[in-house]
Amino acid sequence: MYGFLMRRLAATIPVLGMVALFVFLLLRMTPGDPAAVLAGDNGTPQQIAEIRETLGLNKPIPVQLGIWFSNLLQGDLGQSYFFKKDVTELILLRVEPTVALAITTLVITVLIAVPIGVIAAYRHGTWLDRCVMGFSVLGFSVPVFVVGYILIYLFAMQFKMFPVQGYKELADGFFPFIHRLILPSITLSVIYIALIARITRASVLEVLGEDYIRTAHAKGLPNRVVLLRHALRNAAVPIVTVIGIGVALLISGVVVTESVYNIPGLGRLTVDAVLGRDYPTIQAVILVFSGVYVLINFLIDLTYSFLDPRIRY
Amino acid sequence: MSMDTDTALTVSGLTVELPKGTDRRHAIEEIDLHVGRREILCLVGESGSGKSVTAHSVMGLLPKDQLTAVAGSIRLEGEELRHATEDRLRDLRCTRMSMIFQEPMTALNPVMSCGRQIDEVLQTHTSLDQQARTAKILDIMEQVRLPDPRRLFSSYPHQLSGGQRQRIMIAMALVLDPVLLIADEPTTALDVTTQAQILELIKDLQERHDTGVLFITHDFGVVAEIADRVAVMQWGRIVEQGTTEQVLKRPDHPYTKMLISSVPSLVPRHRETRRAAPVVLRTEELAMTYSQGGMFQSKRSVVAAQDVNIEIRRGETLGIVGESGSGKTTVARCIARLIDPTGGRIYIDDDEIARVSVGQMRSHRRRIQIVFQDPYRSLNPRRMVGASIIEGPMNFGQPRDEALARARELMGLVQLDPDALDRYPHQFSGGQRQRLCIARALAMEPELLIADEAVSALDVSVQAQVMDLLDDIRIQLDLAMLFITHDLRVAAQVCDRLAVMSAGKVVEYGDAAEIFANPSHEYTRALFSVAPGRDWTFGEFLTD
Amino acid sequence: MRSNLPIGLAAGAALVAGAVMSAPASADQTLRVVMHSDLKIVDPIWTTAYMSRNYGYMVYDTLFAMDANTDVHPQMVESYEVSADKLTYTFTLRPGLAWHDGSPVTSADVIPSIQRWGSKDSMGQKLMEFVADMQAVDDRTFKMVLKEPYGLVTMSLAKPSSNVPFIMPASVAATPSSEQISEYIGSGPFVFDVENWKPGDTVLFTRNDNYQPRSESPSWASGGKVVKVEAVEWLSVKDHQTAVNSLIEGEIDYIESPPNDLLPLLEGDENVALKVINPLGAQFMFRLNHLHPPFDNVKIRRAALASINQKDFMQATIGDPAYYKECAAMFICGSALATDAGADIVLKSDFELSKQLLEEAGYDGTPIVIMQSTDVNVLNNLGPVAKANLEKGGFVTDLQAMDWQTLVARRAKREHPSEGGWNVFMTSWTAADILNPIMAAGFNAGCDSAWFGWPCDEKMEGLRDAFARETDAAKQKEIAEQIQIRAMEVVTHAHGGQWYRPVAYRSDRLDGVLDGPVSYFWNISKK
Amino acid sequence: MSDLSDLRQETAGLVDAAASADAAARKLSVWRRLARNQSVVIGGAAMAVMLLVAIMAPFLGTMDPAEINPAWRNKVPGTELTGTAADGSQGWVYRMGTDTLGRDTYSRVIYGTRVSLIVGLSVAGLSIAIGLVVGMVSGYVRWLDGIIMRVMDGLMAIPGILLAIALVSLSSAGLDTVILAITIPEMPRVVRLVRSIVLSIREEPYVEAAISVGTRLPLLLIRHVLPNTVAPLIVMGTYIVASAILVEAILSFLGVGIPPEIPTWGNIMAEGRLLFRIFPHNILFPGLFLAVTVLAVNMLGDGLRDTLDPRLEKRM
Repeated sequence: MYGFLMRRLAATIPVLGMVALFVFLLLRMTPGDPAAVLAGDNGTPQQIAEIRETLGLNKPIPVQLGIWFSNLLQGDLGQSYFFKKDVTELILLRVEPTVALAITTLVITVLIAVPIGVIAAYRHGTWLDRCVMGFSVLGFSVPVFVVGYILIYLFAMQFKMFPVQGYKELADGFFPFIHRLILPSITLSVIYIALIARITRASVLEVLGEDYIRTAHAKGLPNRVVLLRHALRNAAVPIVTVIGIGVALLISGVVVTESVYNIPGLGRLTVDAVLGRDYPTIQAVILVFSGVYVLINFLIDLTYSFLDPRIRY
Repeated sequence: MSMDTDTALTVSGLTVELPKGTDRRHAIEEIDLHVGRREILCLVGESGSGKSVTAHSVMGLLPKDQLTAVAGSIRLEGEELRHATEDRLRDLRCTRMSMIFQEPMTALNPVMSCGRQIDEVLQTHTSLDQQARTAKILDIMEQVRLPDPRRLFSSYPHQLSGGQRQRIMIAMALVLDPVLLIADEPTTALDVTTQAQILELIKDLQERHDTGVLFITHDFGVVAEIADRVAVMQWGRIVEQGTTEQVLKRPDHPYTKMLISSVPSLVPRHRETRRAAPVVLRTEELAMTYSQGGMFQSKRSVVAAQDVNIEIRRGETLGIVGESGSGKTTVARCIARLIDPTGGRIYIDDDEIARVSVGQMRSHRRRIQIVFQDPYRSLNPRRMVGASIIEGPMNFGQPRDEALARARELMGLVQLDPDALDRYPHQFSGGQRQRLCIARALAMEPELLIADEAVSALDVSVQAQVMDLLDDIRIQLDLAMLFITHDLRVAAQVCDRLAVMSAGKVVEYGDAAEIFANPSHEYTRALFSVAPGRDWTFGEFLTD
Repeated sequence: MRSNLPIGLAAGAALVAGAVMSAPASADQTLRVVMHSDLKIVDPIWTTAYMSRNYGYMVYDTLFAMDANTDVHPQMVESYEVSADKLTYTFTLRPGLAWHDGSPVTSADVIPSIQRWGSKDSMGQKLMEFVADMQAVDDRTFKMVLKEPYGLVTMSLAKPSSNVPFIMPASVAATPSSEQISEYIGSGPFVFDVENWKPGDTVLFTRNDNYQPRSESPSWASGGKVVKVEAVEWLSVKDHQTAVNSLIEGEIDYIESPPNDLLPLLEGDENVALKVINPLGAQFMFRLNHLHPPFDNVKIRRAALASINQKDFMQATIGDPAYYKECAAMFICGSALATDAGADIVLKSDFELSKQLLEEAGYDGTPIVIMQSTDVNVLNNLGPVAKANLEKGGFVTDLQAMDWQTLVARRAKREHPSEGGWNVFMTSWTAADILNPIMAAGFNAGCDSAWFGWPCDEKMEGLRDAFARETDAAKQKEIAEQIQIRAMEVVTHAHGGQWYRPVAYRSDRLDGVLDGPVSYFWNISKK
Repeated sequence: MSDLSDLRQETAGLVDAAASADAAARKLSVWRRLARNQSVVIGGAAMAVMLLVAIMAPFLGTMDPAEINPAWRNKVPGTELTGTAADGSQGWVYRMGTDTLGRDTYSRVIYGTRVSLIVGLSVAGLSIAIGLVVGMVSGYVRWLDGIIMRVMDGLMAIPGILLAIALVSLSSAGLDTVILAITIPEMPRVVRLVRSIVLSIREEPYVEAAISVGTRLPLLLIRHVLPNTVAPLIVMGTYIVASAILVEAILSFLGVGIPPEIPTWGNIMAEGRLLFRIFPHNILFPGLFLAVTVLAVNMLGDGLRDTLDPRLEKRM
């Protein structure tokens, strides 16, 4: 097990290294110029040239790459061009909202999607099943920002149940924290619920055709027990896998949701950084996102062995 | 009909309807049978005969939307089950009637420990406390002769051997002393040694617990070992029913007769030996070690075969027999170069092919052809069978017309309609497909034909025909044949020489007749001693 | 599984109930403001970005300041004298000026601050060309000695918009102008709470209790800066719709720059006031690249001028005529230098004239690369309008959409349009930046040293120099008129119309919102 | 093989046997099964309508979707143009209103159908074409497999939207860039699917039989492996079409999508989002078209999956 852990962690290094290289080169080829952005709208050509010099953007790309990589190896992600702050610090400031949003979304999703998926599978072919699947297809069909606007209009402006925007740290108290997270989380979870409900349905449906389900029936177990203890448990591996794949989906959703609800999270940091060509920040954020993605999939691999005793590393 | 107290199950006039649009209206029709307590009734039939449907009807486990029992009655100790509520059926399951299945691996929940799976039965049907339940479970595990019950209690199915898993199933089925045990081909997936043990166990427990057993099988060897009475099914009907002695020795129905006489004999056929013919295939210290893992995984290696030295002469059949995992299929695949052996040499005539590159191998391909076990997966379902047969010759430059003409000839040779070349594989039965595979192999005009369990998946009547066909072809075309099988009866009928494999090694090698008569290796002897029905000679009927 | 459903519903209901019960935030003394963008660079000299300028007004103070009539008044300066030869200016600072850490503001701080600004800002650079020497007389008095008379000394020091000559502590002002400062102490009415700064999200300013405001009443940045709230919080809300909704729901107090199209939402709300605090507004600029064909030919530039018109630009971006004005004056209608001379051509499209000019110039159909920004609300629609009008005037165009930051980077490229350069782009200037031909970057025709587009015209440069040297206001106005005429002749750029954007705030809570080219947060009280 | 499947085969085999009398009947039966599947019929019909709209756009009473008219901006649906339209026609009715530049939303939505479908279909086509080749190579050429899969891991690890943003700003915004930007993150999923199919198919006895009759690798892949990927890829393709249309909308929302001059549902909505509360028609109409299309494509995909390969859902 320990050996496996080490090897898996080692395997993530080339992936991250490749991501790092790819992103670095991609950014250096983009036409934007952070110096022009930094100089401001009225900046003169002379000012821009001066800023390029200070940032080291005049150096040849391989040299820049070398500098960045050697700093990276020392754990230094660099300094934001804009905020004159370490990127690490910037990211840490933004972690809480995004993590909070992701977790509430995940909780909402699992609480809704798994039950309806199981019910749909159990009652498959009925109108209930069709409704559930209809909803899930609809969930795939509406862009996340439209969902956001409609929810804000209804629940924040008409019914006044939730604030329009903003984020409160957990340190400011749990209620204000969760109160501001509910709408964005629901917005974000719509597509996610659709995905997980479908996968749950499909996996449970497949498991329901397995021999051991027949054995469970042959043992005279009540349907509920068969469904939850035998079917869902065995269907868990693909469901968990899709939750992991969904993290990528979540990340793209976060970018938009954070904009619509004005949540100061990593998604917005990224868009701001990309639009402003804040190279160190973009590089770091994408590296972090990729790292998280790899890590989550790694954790999911680990949960496999808890969910399924056949899987051992 | 015996008294109710002695009868576990009575089925009368049971008819199960198939969904509309099928070519047959009923899956089973007017089934009458009864199983007494302390009695084992074997239900025998080929695939599609309806024996599984019968068993599932009794348990109330028929797929709801597809199959429905429309007539007749099912009585368990006199209680009518056909109209029983779902709740009542659930109460009866595992308490009064239990069922065990063919594949113990898939029939057990892989993510739940064995102990818990038995425990669920007690939790559902009894009000015993945890301690009493555990005691009861350990006791039944002891009874089914599981070693170290405490350890296995918390083990998961995949950590057990096939035999142990089936014992867990049996323990689960019998823990509450049901009056009826339905065993649906419980030993088919097991190796012959394990099979013998399980059969003995079922017999033993059934006697001790006064259980009636409905035992479903296609194997007359097993019938001979275990049955008190036998019912033979064909096309959804019971065609003959009687005591074992009666049915096996004095069958009435022609179908029964045909079935029984198709069972290959354990006594090798007399065959001419061809010691002078040239050697077609020779292996020297052939070895195959599978290694898993790559850059980021630890290496694990499994020795599948080692030190395999065999040779086959023209016109001769060499059989390799052994239980699953013995390495017999690995040897066949190495020789066909479907996998690259990790050691040793393979000579076809005098050309070494174990080491040649993929490109060079291609020119040798046509000399070695292989027929696989599963007739349903051996033909590309999307291509017409004609295209499959002429693919090889055309690869080697034969013009299409010529290849097609040859294919028609071959169809005749394998006793199929030459006009069927433009059909798709799903339009053929399993036996026909296997013939097609043989035709495809022969189209290449090989020197060596490998049959890798080529008749194992076939029903016994079809099996006999295909075996005959293979033998005819070997003689007609003077082929060398490598015949891989786990079935000693089959081996006895087709092989001139025999190699017995165990744990990757050839433990005994020589003339088939000699080995059957005087097995010298301990493993061979053990293997022979557990062959089901070894004390019976099938197909020699007594007439009254 | 089914049992989960009621629990979920119950939990949801509880949350909803809780949500309804929670009253709106209690009336506190923090002013919550959504600015037009987020604060990125905390050095208002290093960059011209407007957010950095706004930040400067919170934290720093200026020597002079402009009032609503564009007249210059002393701010940190108590009094100043000009010698008879107009070569020596002597300034005396007000008593009691102090940095946020308590130490006094002295002449030794002022001089390097002016120097740093002077090395960076275009108007500052012009001033510095005339300055021979600056020296401290005592802690509160310093002298500026000129080489020759210069008409814009106090005007420069009162420059209202980027870069504003903010006064910083000597140690901070010593930072080379190419590097950003890293200390945030000023002497202004607010203190930057650097500990609670969440870059890209919120910026917090607290009241500077030691600030001594002037006694005059405030007008623009001049007069007494009396802070009436405890703190000001700038929120960065990227989504305008969300910002407007937030204001209606009372979660925020003030939006600096609500998009004109959204104003109808706010107009209907009795608790929200819309106020045009900057009566001079802003001006669209249509900028041509003089380096490359076809706009290296003055006739073709004139043809472009004839094709466009102000009304179309403004109608497409602003919509409501209450918030825009057709105006021929390049130095802003309503300002001191406003004149219509020579600029009628931008008011109406004359496609026939344009085609005729193109004919004469032998325009070969080279496509005009128009850069269109897609993410700055007020600029988004300018590109398509320019394209439509230029095409009607006989041009072939190639409209290229990009985000604003790409545009900003690309406009700095001198390459040919086919190799990553450009022909035309449009932007907008706040009136306070273009009140005279020295501060307005567009008139610089100094070839390589000119602003993007690089016009090259000796006559224009001569006129601008004369303007700078002229100390008489009436004569200055005459020169400005000639500059405008010349600008239209050589087409340095065109003015696309004057427009206004109100600030929106909660009128039920806020009082004392000041006018100005910049949003000032002193004098506002919150109920 | 499970033995429950024996029972199933026992019955299903009978069902199948009846349905498939000969080769023609077998092919027919796929079509018939498709025709019997409600999702396929409804989804397919809706898709056909959308395709028709896209092709017929100029004849559906539209005007030039790029024609601006500042005097007639932000008009609600049904507003009648008084005076002469740009193309000289009189009495134009803005059926779906106008946007902030006075462009006719109806014409933009109708022409947007074209571009959105082009985006969806080309992304699906491209990612499947590339994914198929890479996936087959990866599944069959062992020594390349490790490298290819690591590269795919890397591509998958970069959040798709971020990659798209970066790629779109790499070169100037345009249809081709956006298509490429959406394709790259989609492709690894296709590669994985194809590879997993190849890995399971290469173990099939009929593939091994083809090897042993000397079929060369390219022919082997095309003849025996490729056909097995068709059904799963058709299904996956429909999902990619739907997701590409949505991603394009999100890219437009973030300001890096297809240039506003070329109308797509995504950028009509993205431009209209500011005025969502005052003039919802610019979100509503394209949103409706988008939802109907995505819904149709999804239904079609689900139906195809259920008919062609019911076990597929989990693999994707």
